[in-house]
Amino acid sequence: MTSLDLYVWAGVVVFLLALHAVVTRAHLLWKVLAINLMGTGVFLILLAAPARRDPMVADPLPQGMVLTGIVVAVAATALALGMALRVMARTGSPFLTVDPETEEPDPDAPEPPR
Amino acid sequence: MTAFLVGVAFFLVANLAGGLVRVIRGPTQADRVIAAQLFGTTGVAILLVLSVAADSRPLMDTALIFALLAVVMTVVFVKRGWVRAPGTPTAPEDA
Amino acid sequence: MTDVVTTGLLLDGLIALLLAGLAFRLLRTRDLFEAIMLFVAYGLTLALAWIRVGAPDIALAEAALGAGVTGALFLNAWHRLAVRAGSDDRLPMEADP
Amino acid sequence: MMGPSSSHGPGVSSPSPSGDAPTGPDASSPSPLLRDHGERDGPPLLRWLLGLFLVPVGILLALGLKGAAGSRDPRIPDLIAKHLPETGVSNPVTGVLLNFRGYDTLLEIAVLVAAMVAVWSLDRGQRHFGLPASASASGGAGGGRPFLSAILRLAVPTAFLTAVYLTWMGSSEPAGAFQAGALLAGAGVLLSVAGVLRPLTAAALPVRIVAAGGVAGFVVTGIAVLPFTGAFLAYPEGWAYPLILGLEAALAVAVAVILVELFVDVPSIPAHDAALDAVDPYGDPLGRALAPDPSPADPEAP
Repeated sequence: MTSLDLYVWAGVVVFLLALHAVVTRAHLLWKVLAINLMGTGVFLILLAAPARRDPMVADPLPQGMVLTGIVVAVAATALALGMALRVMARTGSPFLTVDPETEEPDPDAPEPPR
Repeated sequence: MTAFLVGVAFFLVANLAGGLVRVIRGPTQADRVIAAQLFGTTGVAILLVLSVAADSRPLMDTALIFALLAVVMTVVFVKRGWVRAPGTPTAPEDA
Repeated sequence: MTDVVTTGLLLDGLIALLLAGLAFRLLRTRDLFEAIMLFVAYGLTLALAWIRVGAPDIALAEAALGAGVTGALFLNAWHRLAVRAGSDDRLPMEADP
Repeated sequence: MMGPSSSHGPGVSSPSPSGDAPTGPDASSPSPLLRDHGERDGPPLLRWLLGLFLVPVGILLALGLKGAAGSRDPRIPDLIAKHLPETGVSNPVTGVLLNFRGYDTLLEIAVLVAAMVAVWSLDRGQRHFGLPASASASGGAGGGRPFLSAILRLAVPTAFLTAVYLTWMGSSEPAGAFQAGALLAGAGVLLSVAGVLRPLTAAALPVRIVAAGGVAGFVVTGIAVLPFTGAFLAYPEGWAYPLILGLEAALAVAVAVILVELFVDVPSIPAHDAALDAVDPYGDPLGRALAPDPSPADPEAP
């Protein structure tokens, strides 16, 4: 058991917790949060798992990939938030699934012609 | 000496775990923000301690970023996180 | 020297535990504002973890992006929803139920 | 949380049957927009089963990763260390990002531009300015907000200085264009949130030019070195360092602008703004739906 193993375990735990939440939680913003956390779990594994010569210095290659991943994740988060907010503004509900008993039919369906 | 410094860092991280209680239990939004800011300020302290322990300058740079980002979070909270009294439809920007 | 290793292991274990705990609470809580604040805290803790893993480049990016910009994005969305929720939103300084 | 009793708050049946807009002050059940009571989270039994299923998955995953790490020999780090002097920089991560995997970074900044355009097009109503008019009408950093303006005066120049420092040091120390860009974006977010800066949306020409500048810089550099080295983005001998530094500067600015745009274009016009309807009646910015107007998706043409 080394320090790096601890972070691998943390990455696995965070990834699976977030996966569980993505599947089970209906609120769109929690889904966005959970996908973010899944990404960070993957990053943790990616940086902590590979074997290294010097335990104090991580591989430059995974570092470059993770750096790219973090920046892209922020862009994806912004896009996901924008789409989630748009859904909420149109339906007034933070959930993607429409309950047939209580909800009106999708108000977005009849798009006005341009 | 290094062991001592890492021990200090451990103590500071333990403080973070204590601050986590305030983030979770609130009860007001301000409590939560302040407790989240604790992660920033204590993070600065941890990074500085570790930078001395490991004798590395990049850690100090990271501490600087932490400090600057704390300002961003605070201002964003004050401007965006505080919603005015119920029923006011206007933007709280010019509060 | 082994002192450093042991203390370092303790430190890493605590950070890893903190990460897992923050993630757990973040994903289980019902209050959106709390979740966002936990997300910011998670980002800052993750930056510490990057330092311990030996990736200061990532730590810099995570501190600025993961915690700062993403947190601001989420707070912005929260603000938008709070205004949308409008009348049944509680007073800002009031305690949560 | 996972228990069936606690997951059903007082608001199971209280959301208005129209499905739209919390209609009245109902203190016992705040809007599900801000407090998720878990009514839609699916049956608790299924959630528990999924959780139980994920436990062995996690154990297998961790054990597998441990085995994989043990069996892999660290050849790539050695290769990178061996060829690092040829990249013109001494920070291996910068060498990987801008030299060995230059394509990767080129496509990354392209993805950022695409995300910026996508976010902007989600909310076409905000054609001209990202913030409501009241923000800048209240007099910038000065009027009546001495503390905020003092903080801004301290933090923003420091952030700029640090960003330049990070870009400059990126060739030798752990730092670089993306970190600097993120920090600059933090400063930009600060200024736009405080209402000092009234940032243009992604529709504005300067924003588009700067945002595309990162991609364009990469492509132009990649093609310009073709006659000398015969390969796209393969820097000629001796030119690697200045080229990388120039690309990093362009990248930092582009990343900063794109991130600020992502922030500015997502946020809302909280109240209904008739001026925007006149600009783009079908844009349907969130501001319209936020307004108390009962018919947000009005099909009739103006």
